[in-house]
Order: sequence, then C-alpha cells, then structure tokens
Amino acid sequence: MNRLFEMTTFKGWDRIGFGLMAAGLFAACVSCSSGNRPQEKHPSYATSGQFTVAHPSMQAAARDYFDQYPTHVDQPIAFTHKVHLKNGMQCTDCHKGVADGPDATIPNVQLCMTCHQVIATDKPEIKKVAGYQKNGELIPWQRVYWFYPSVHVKFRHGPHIRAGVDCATCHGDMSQETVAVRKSGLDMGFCVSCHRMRKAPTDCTTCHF
Amino acid sequence: MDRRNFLKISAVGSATAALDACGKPERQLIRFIPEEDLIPGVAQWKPGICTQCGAGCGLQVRVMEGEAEVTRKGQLGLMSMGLAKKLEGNAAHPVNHGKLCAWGQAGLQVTYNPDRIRFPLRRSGARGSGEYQEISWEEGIKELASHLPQSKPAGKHSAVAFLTEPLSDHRSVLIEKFLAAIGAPPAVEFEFFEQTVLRRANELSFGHHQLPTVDLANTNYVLSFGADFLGTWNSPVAQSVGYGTMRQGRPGMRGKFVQVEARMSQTGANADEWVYARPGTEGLLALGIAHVILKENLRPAASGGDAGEQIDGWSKGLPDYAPEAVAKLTGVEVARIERLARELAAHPPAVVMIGGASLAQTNGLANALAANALNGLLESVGKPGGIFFTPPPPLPDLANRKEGASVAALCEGVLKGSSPVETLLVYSANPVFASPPAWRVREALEKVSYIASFGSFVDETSSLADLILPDHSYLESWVDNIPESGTMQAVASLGPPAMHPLHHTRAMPDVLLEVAQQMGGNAAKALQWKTYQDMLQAAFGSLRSHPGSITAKSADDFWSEVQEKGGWWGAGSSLSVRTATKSTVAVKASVPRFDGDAQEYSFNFLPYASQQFGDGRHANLPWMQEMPDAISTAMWSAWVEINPQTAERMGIRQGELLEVASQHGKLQAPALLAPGIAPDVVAMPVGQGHENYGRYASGRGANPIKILAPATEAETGALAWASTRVKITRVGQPGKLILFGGGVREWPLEDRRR
Amino acid sequence: MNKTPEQINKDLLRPIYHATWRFYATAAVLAALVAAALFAWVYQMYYGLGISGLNRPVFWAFYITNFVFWIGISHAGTLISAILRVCNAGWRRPVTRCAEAITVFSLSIAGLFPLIHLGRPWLFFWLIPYPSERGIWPQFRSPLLWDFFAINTYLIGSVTFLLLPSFPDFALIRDRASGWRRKVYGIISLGWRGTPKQWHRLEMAMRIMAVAIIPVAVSVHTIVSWDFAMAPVPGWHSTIFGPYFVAGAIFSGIAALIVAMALLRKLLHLEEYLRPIHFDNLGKLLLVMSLLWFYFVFAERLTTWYGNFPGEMSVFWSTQIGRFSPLFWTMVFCNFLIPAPILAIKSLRNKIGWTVAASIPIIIGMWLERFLIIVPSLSYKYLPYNFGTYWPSWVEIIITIGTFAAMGLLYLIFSRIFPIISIWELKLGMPKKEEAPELAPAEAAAGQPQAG
Amino acid sequence: MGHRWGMVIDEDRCTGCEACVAACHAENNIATVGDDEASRGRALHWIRVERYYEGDFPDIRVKYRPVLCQQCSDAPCEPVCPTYASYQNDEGLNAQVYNRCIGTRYCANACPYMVRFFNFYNPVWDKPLDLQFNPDVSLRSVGIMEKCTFCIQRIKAAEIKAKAEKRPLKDGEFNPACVQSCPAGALIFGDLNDPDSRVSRLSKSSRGTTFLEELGTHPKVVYLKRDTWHDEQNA
Repeated sequence: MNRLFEMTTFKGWDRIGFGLMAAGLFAACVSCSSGNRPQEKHPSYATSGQFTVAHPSMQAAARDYFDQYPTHVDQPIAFTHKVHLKNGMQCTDCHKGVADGPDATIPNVQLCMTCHQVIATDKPEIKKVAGYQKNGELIPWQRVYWFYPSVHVKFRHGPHIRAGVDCATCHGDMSQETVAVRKSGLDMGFCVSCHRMRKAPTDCTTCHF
Repeated sequence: MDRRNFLKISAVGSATAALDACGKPERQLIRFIPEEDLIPGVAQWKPGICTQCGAGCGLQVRVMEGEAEVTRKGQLGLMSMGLAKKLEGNAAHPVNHGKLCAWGQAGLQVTYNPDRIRFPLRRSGARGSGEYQEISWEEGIKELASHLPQSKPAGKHSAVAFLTEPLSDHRSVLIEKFLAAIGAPPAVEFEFFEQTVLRRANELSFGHHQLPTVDLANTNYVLSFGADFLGTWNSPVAQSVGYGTMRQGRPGMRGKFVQVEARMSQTGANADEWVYARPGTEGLLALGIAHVILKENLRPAASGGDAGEQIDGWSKGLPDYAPEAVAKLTGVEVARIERLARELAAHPPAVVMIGGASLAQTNGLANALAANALNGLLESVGKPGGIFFTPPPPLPDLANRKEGASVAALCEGVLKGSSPVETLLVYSANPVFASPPAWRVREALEKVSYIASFGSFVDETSSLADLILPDHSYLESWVDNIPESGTMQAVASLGPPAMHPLHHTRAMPDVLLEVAQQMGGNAAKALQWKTYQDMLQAAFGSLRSHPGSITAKSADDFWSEVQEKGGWWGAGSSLSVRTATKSTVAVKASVPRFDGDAQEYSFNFLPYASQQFGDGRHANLPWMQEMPDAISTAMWSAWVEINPQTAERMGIRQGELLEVASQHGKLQAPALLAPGIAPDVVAMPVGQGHENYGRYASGRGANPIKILAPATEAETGALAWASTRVKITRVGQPGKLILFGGGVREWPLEDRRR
Repeated sequence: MNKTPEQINKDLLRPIYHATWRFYATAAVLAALVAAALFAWVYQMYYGLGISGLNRPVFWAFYITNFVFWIGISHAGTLISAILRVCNAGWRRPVTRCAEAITVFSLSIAGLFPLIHLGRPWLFFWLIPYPSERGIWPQFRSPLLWDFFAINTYLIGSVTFLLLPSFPDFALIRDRASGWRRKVYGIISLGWRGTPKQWHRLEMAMRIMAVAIIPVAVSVHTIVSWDFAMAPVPGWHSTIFGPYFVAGAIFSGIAALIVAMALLRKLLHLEEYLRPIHFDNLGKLLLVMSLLWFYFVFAERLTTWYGNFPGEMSVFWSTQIGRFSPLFWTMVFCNFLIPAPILAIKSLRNKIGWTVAASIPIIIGMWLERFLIIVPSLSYKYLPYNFGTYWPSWVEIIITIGTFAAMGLLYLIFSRIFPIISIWELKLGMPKKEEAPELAPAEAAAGQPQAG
Repeated sequence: MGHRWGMVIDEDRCTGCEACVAACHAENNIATVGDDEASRGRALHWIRVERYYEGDFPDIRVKYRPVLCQQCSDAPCEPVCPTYASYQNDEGLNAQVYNRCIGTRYCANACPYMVRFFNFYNPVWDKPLDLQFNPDVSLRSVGIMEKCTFCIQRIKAAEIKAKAEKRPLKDGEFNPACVQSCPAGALIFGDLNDPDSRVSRLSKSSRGTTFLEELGTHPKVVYLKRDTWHDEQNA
C-alpha cells in the first residue's frame, strides 16, 4: 500500500472545499478566534510555546485551512546568514538549543553584541542591533518556521540532529542565504516521506500529541 | 463562568482577534531582554515549599521558559522568563516523600490567578467599597511606616495589632521581633480549624504542645475518632503515604482501620469498620474501650502513664465507663465496644487518633485526653506504629514563641473600647469570612482606624483595608518552614524563589524589614537584616554544626546545598516522649453541650473542612472548584448533607433548596442525600459562600460558619464549631447542586476474579 | 376512470403550468423555516456544539435521531415502487413517482445530518477515501464510513430511479409547451423521441433498476442500524437491529407516502387519479408493517428483559417505567395501538381520512422510536456513576423543524417541475394500453397511446 | 520487543484524595469549563474517582475507584472512528490524534468506561492562567475529542532521553502525572512487556481484576480489589 501512497501525491487535494467549505471556513475561524489567544510570539503563533486554536484573524484561519504559510517574512534587521557562516561560524553558535532542546532558539540580542561590540560596529544594521540592546529590548525577529496550532505537532530538533539529519534538509543551505526564508512547506507529506525513507517511526503519536 | 458570559467573551475575543490582524508588528508589545538564560522547552526542577496548608510539604517546581506580560520601568512588555509549570513533591523531603495532594497541585493557580493584586493599592472609596488606586511601593511603605508608633510608649502596649495565619517559620520570628520593637502585643494567629485543643491535650498528656505524628506505616490497627487524616487533618500527605504502606505495603500484613464519626468523611469512607457515635461522645467511647481493656487485664493500668493519670478514676479501672453506660450515651452497642477493645489489644502496635469535630465540642479537651490515655494504655506512644512528636530543628529563634491573643478577644477589646487598635496589619488570614457572627469581626475591623493588608487577593478581610501591599506568591519568594508533624526527623525546609515575580509585588517579610529601616529606632535595631533572604541564611547557617542531612565544608557550600536540597533534616529520629505537665484536676469525659434546644433545633450541624477548599482559602482556584468532591462528587457548589431516610420523611428531594437555621443565623443550600450521615445530623462543607474573593469564589454557595454559635471548648476557649444545633425547612425550589457523578449506590457490575 | 388521454394530460400537467396563491404562501412559510434552520446551523458552527443540548454521556441525540428517521422515510419510495413494479401490481402506477420523490428528498436531507452533528464539519471530507501524500485513509472498519458509501449509493440509485421514467413525461411537456419551458424540458428530456427502441430500453432499464434498488435499499438501512449495533452499548448491541430497522423504515416510509399522497390529492385536485383503492392497498401494507414492527419491538424487549444483563437492564427499565417511559408508551400507541385497529377494519381502511389518521401517528411514533433507541442507551450506559440525561436546545429543535419544512418545500417545487403522477405509466395502466409501446413515432412523441 | 504501557490501581490503597485529578489537570492543560457547563455534564476530567456506596447507615461502606482511560487492547473506541483519529499506537496506547478528529463523538459512545471527553466550546483561560500551560501538551480546540494519554509527552521525553543516552528505559524512570502524585501509592505505572517491572508483577495479583471484563476489551489497567481485614486471632 505504501508504494501507492508514494506514487500518488495529489498535493492539497484534501484542501479543495467540498460543498461545506465556505461555511466551514467561516465557522473555523470565527469559532477558533473566540478561544484563548496564544501567548504572543511574533508573528502570531508559538511553536515551542503553547498551542491554541485561536486564529488572530479570518485570513489566518483561511491560511490555516489551506495549509498555507508565508515563505518570506520581513525582519527588523537585514541579517545575513551567508556572511556569518562564511566567517566560520557554526549554526549551533547562535541556535544553541538545537542539539538538546526541542527548539533551535533564536539568539538573544546580547549574544549578537558579544561579537558586534567590536566587529563591524559602523554598519547601519549593527547600529540598529546596538540600539535594541541599549533600550533593553530584544530584536523583534519574525518567525520563519512555525506551525498552525491546529496541526497539534510536537516537533523536537534534538532527535533529528542526533539522527544526523542535516539542517539544510529542512532549512535549505543557509550558507547561500541572506535573510532566512521558509524553504519547505513542512507539511505532513514532507515529514512523512522523510520518515519513511529513513525508516523513522511513522506512528501518529510520534509527532501528534 | 456561565455560558452567556462565555458567549460574550468569545464575541469580544473574535472582535479583538480581527483587529489584531490588521495590526502591524510594531503595534505588538515590545519584548524585554530576559533576566535569566533559559533554553526554551527544557525543564528545570527547583525546590520549594507548599504553603497551601500547614503541613509544610517539600516541592519540586517544574520551571520552563515562557513569555509573560510584565512591566519594566513602567512599560508593559513581554519577557521570556522561567515559569512554574507543574508542582510535584520533593522526593527527598521527610514529610511528603515526593507526593503532593490536590491543594498542593493547584498551588500553581495561586501564582497565576487572574484575581491577584498586581501592585500596591490605597483605598480611594469608602471602606469595603472595593475602590482602590494604584500607588508606588515607596509611597506604600512610607504610608505604612507613618501609621506605626516610633517606639514603645512607656508602660503600655502600643495600639498596633498584627493578624496572621498560623506560621511556623522565620516570618513569625520576624513579625515577633518587629512587633516587640514597636511595643505591640504578639501577633494574633487565626485559622478556622484551629488545633489548640489537641495541642493543649498533647501537652497535658505527653508534654508536647504540638500535633502528633502517626507512624501509620508500621501500625496494625488504627482507631480514629473523627480525624480526617487522609484528607484535611494534620499532615494529610504524610499520613496517606503511611496509610498506603499500612494497607498493602507489608506482604501478608494488612492493618485494620476503624473510623468513629457522625458523618462519613472522605477518610471514613476507607475504613474497614465505620462506627457511628453521637457527636461529642468520642471521649466516652475511648474510655469505654479503655475500661474493657483494663477490666479484662489486656493491658496494665500503669501503661497509661501520665496520659492515664489525667483521667478521673483511671487507676480504679474507670468504673464510670462500663460499656453499658457508655453504649447508652454514645449509641455504640456494648458488644461492639468490647470487640473493639479486644481487637485493639490483640493487634499491637495499635494507634488511636482524634481530630476534627470530636475536638470542636464543648468537651473537646476531655475527648482528646481520653484518646491520648487510650493511646498510652495501648503502649503506642513513642513506639513504632504509634504516635510521635516531631522534634524541633535546632533553631533558637523558633524555640519559644509567645502566644498571641485570639481574634475573638481582639474584636471584643476593640468593640468594648477596652483595648482599641489604631493600626491593624493583616497577613493571609480571613476572619471576616471564617468567624461566627457573634464575634462581630467586621464591626470590630470597621472600628479600627487604619488597616494594612499584605494579602495577594482581595478577600472579605483585606477588602476592609486602607492599604494593600500585595505579597509575592510562595513560588516567587523565599519560603521556609518547620513542619510541626508528619515526620520523625527534625526538619527545616527552605524554598528559594522558583520564578521571578509576575506582578509588581513584594514579599511581606522584605516589606516589614524596609518599613523597620524607614522607622529607624528600635525597629531598625531589632531587624538588622537587609532582606528576608539574609535572615534565612543567618538562621540556617546555625544548622551546619548539627548532625543532619547536609555536611558541607564552608558556610556558603552549606547554604547553597540547603537551597538545592530544599531544606535540612536532622540525623536519626528521636522517639523521646517528655514527661507531661500534669493538670491539677482529673478529667471526666462527659456529654457535650449543644447550642439550641433539641426539640426546636432537631439536627446537629457539622461543618467540615472541604476537600476542595479547606477552610475556604482555596475557593478562588478554578481547579479546586471543578474538582469533584470525593463523597458528594459536587463541583462549584455548596450543599447540605442529609440522611436519605430523614430526607424521605421530610419529603426532601436531591438538589432541593433547604433553609438551615440556627439561633445565630440562617442560610440556604441545596440538599445532598448522603447515605453516610446520621439521621439526626446535617453536615456542610466549609469554603463556599465568599462575598468577595475573586471571580471564581464570589457569590457562590453558602458559608456554614455564618450560622455557628460562638460556643467554646470549656478548658481552652477554642471555638467549638461542631456544637451548633439547627432546624431544616424546605424552601420549595431547586438549588444549584452540580454533581459530576450520579448519586449512586451499589457497584454496577460484579468484577470477576481473573 | 374513463378519461381521454387529453384530459389526463390536462389534469396532470395543470400544476406545472399554473400555481395558486396558496402554493406560494406555503412555499414562503416553508422557506422561512428552512432559512431559520440554516441560521441555527451556522450559529452552531460559530460557537461549537456547546449550544446544543448534547453532553456527556449523551453525545448523540436529536441530529442522529433525525438522520435515522429520514433514512427510514426514504424507504417509502424506491423500495415500495420497486417491489410493486417487480410484482407488477397495476394499482401502483399513480403512486410510484410521489414515492420515489419522497425517497430522493428525505435521503438528501438525511445525508445532511451526519455533517450537522460533526464537531468540526469543515473537515468532513476526510471521510472520502482519496490518496494523499500523507498516506492516510479513512478507517474502513468504521460503520460511519459504511454509511457514507451506502447513503451515496442509494442516493445515486434512487435519483436514477426517479429520473428514468420521467423522460417521456418531460418530452410530453416539451412538446406541449412553448417558450422557455420548451427549451428547458427539451434539455432535461434528453432527446426522448419515444422510438420503440427507446421505449424498449426504458422498460429494460426500469426492470434492472427495480431489481437492483431493492437490495441497496435494504442494505442502507441495515448499515444505518449497524451504526448502533456495532458499538458495545447496552440496547444497541443487538443482532435484531438490521431487520428491525428495515421494517421500521418501510413502516414509516409508507406512512409518509400516504400522508404525502393525501396532501397532493387535495392540493392538486387529483381525486380521480389517487383513488381510495390506492390508500386501501397501501393501508394493507401499512398494517402488515405495523404488526411486523410490533413483533420486532416485542422480541427485542423480551430478549433483553429475559437476558437480564445488568448493563442492559438499567436502559430497559428506563424506557419501560423510568424517565423515558412516557415516550416509550406514546410510541407504542402511535405505532401500534392506534393504527393497527384502524387499518384492520376494512370499512375504515378504505376511507382516505382514516388511513391518514392512522399514518400521522406512525410518523411521530417512528421518530420517537429512533430517539428512544439512541438517548436512553447513552444516558444509562454501564457505569451508574456516569448516568446522565438529555434535553434538546432550541438550535436542535429548529433544525429538526427546518428539515421537515425542507422536505415540504422540495416536494412543492418538485410538483411544479415533474408531473406528480407518471403520465405515460398511467396511460399504460389504462385499458388497451398493450399497444402503447408500438406507437407510431409521431404520436409516441406526444406520449399518447392511440385512442382505439 | 517494544513497550506495552500499563497501569495497576490498588483500590485498597486509594483514599479518594483526588490528588491524581488535580495533577492531571495541571499536566495536561485540561480546561475548566465553569459551573454552567459543568452542570450540563461537560466537565473534563481525564481521571476521576468513582464513588459507590454499599449497605445502609450505620453499616455502610464506600468503594472508591479511580477511572481513567483503560487503554484497552481491543478498544471499542478505535474501529468506530471514521478518520483514524482514534487508534492504537505501537506501544499499545489508545491514542487520540487531535488534528485528525472531526468530532463524530462515536468513540465516546462506544467507550464503555466513559473516559472520553468532548470540547463543546473552545476552552477559555482567564489570563494569566494560560502561563501555566504545559508546553509539551497541545491544547485541544472546539469540536475535538480528548482523553487520557498515559501522559504520552512524558513517555516520549523519557524514550528520547534514553535513546540519546543509548540505554534502555528503566522501570519507574518516569510516571504519568497521576501516578507521580498519588500519596498512598495506589497507582503503579510501567511496561507490561517487561516481566520484572513492578506493574507486570502486581497485575498478576490474586486481587487483580479488569474493569467490565465481560466486554472483552482487555484493558491495560488492572484493578486490585479492596482487601478485607480478618482477625488472625479469631481466624
């Protein structure tokens, strides 16, 4: 049977609105947005934090229903991964949590400034960073990779790293990237196909609980 | 929250949601740089102490990164900080061995309660109007200081009173020193289910003015007179742990548990044999049993020891307490009294407990002494499987603390004008809610010219305050505790703050210290510590020289290790029993007096500590409100338990609204047909009926305390809260009784052995 | 009945050409009710099922009751007309089409309820087995999925069964009409020319359909009954449910048919066509079903009571003497004690008024029966600690009413589009009908047998 | 051989203190529905302590029975779910996949133990109560069935940890919230496939029964019946 699944990939078929879709969609978002709001994390959802069903808006609900995620997010700082990686930094230097924690963690402005006290202090972007630190604020990074609460997924980076999954598999080759963009939709098909390939468990409760 | 409300909220929710959508990221809250370095999603476990009841269980707090709305430099923003996510017992702690009760679990909702006071408040409206305005801590502290006398006026007490819940930690020391410095009388300790009687009895019988520790784990026979020791009495978790072992922990050995009471409690429900004795006659029954044991020479009278000496006619074999006589008074048949006596004697070690309503009678002390004497006779004092007294840790400050006046006395003084109070400081005690009407606490407080409260919540008492300086929650502040019972080791628990404060609050001890500094003079001299932490460090430092759980090279090591371990516990367990301080008169067990004559007020009224709310302090926790009570399965309700036969006789149906009237007031509550209650007794849980205690508790159910007679225990003057008689009338409309389970009798389907 | 084909055409096509103010009035009222129901449904989706009376333990109630009830009604048509067709009962001819119409409409209404009662209706399509990259299929062991297929099969089948014999009549209308009607009916009559070949094919198709639809119809309601019988719930888990439901379905179906026919007869003045004989015959059928139904109920109750399984007794007693007993005994009255005597007495049975009087209680009674199968069993399921009860909310009530209104509305509209009585079959039923198939094309086109 | 998680509940130890109930709420982000909803029978308690009376006053006894999902090996709730939201995972847990649930509530009807709970409304938490949410457990939304998971988040965490440290899981290394909290030690959790685990030894006790055994659901929760006291002297 599994062969069949792999052969037939009608992406997004299930998101074609059958008869009820309009009403359902309406209901989906209004009813959902009536619930408890998620703990605010930019832009609108928490992936490591709490999942709730609350949609901040109709639009978000529609996106959720159709499994659409924005690929490009405008960030407060034009951060370039390319340069940092070229200068011999490792992903884990900034994304500290990735090895042991479930989250990769977005670095604290303090961390940026440990180097940028001295390095490239004249650059306008760096000045902005310094500015944030001076106000005791974090840089309001916008999340690039996140899930809608309704997918009820508990993703942990740790096990994937230990299993030798290369960061690039999901996040693309960052050494060629400037500002991070969502490389893969990270829809369930994406995850499952890889899990099948690597003989990783495909039991629902591996990720959904 | 009712449905209409829900609909409203959801409507609003969706509206706001829609708005947010149009918002640009800039419009969202700024995010401060975290004050601690945490990896999201990775849990840390920090030690703490549970203060939900007096038992003083050790905690492990699960702390994880989360984002909370906080104000910094007057600006609202988000900050990633360590948040307590789950409370579990501290496995190393001698009292609770890693376990935790429902109240303890719900402690999280104290910290995260939406009704918490978030910043200092000064009264702006009339007293009790609940109109307050936010002020800064500096203002608050200055204002408080200005209302305290600089130093003791020659000769007499200054007119300052400090009202607090019973504390067995260094906060009490701090308060005591503070009050002494400003020449105020010692703090007035108040809680509704006070243990004065039992402490006094233990002092008389065994020379220990404290609650007993029962070694259930090793006992073979438990006879409990109304002690709800698995639910709300003394140190429930410790006792439950022992009980589990007593039942199934010892292969081939299973102790028997007999419960004597008038209303089947959650504890009584577990008894192998449940015995009904008329309320207040427990002492008689105990002596009746003792009589049989003595008569049949199952134990020598001498073994009664000091405890026995207290009882009139002990050495003569208690002639007045022949089973026949006792049976008449208690309603327990002769054969049963004799059988119980023989069983007790035949299954050492056997232990006797007394608590709850048996002590809250006019003859409470006599009952307690009788039970103690029986314990003595059974040679179960200070022996494995018997009762012990937890030795105090070597902390000199805590050793001899002065007893304060009672709330009743305080109020009387204020109302009579004999001892007026100008300034009253209130700390987490709520006498306005939990005192009989005859005490007139509210009027008394209204006559007090200035009241300052350290409460975290607005409740019936603190809503009368002129100034509210909100305390941290116990997860946010330095906590220590010296358990009075529940272990055979000397224990001094310590809990450093598990998380940063959520709101603009300050720990009460630190506030006191600061006030003292501001006042200067005696106060500043007496309280030289900068913070409560310093005080604790100094105090715990003295433990280092004593043999105990921690051996550290340097004082700093010791201090840091005490913090990691969550406390210090002394080596070995002392089984010593002091010689009693004999009372002059020999005690006679007797029948109690009740308020209201038996004809008109035909029911004994038994308030009892609710499994959900204790004495009412947990009523503002949604988890507790929605947790089904074990016996009634009720949620979000208050009810009157009445025997089904009686109900049938009076034509009362389940959930029907009843009016319960005593000589001192009346209340209305739905009827709950409880098969486990005597036909001439009605019972009601304490805890609901708050007028003003946050959104979850306010205006819900009725408060049984408000119809209680001010009757007191004859010897100790403690409130005899079980000595009121009431009459029941049908209101003739359904009450709001929410049951999770059906009111069900027999087991539905027979389980078969496998 | 001795009318010329011309008169027949006139009588039977009248409703299609002109409608009275009464028609529009009723239509308007019904439409309003349907709108109300739709609003209620949206409201429910907005706030969630909380606004219904559902609770723990009664997770199913009004919606599923309606579902089963309408499925039951749907057995009116196809099954009846098919059986009558197969055993070639002549008197069926005027009855068949209204019957088949009932089937189609009630079935489509019934089909809505599984969606209405979902917690998250906007994801209902996960019931449809389609391959996806996630490699997830529906649970084929679930009776709900069987339902999904059974109902769709039956719907398709009965629609075909309704349309097939309509083409000649469409053609008839087409040929007699002018203007837009001519166009429209021209299209929907799919080029029916009445050639012998077409007649022959039609007859053939009808025979096949008639035979094929019967097992489908039976299976549908059996499967619906399995929604309950498959779950280990006291009062549900019973082998008798298959036949029991089918019998009940036909029972309620016939009752509905009788009421519908009576209404049409009055409203569309079809007195000459729907004659007492039809009601009398249907009445006989109804009597048989009533007796059969009673037998099933009795058998089911008896075995339950005799078996005395504790889990089931609580449910049993709740319906016999307990909380639900009033409903239960009402049901027995409605389904047996009232109709059986009426229908048993010939002098009453052949009076249309009386047969209708016997049928209406049956419809109510059968609705109650579905309710009594579902709710008591859930209210008294095994563990007394969790016993509960149920009271419907306004939303559920309005939606229920709305579906009845929808039925009526659809039927009204139907009567404006279709000749409510199959004209050509009626004519075939008349004396000298035999040569009808050999009609000359020209005349056949008009669908008129040669008047001798 | 994989794990097969099971539980033993010793009714002789259970005191009806309901610590398990509170612990479960704290661990699993279970919503409190409020009094009005509760009175409609929509309160969510993944574990409850059932109370049954025996006899009449004054010779009356009570039987407590903590009831949570029995994690049946032949679960009636599983085959009836049309979307596979309710299924048995490879460690023998009756899993409920929230995102796949469309809310037919059929599973709840099929379950004889009444341990499945439905979100009739979207759960609402008054801020800042939501700060307490356990990030390892997802919040359920309106129209979704939820039930006891044996604290699967703890199971997964422990398994991941053990795998990272390249060692097998130890018996009693972790426990569901209810088991962890139970003061009297009435709840014992463990791997039934491990013959030496405490739970599999206890499950063979002569007092052992399973709940509604006659339904053939083969639960993985074993109840040890309440013992009776007998006087060795007189016996």
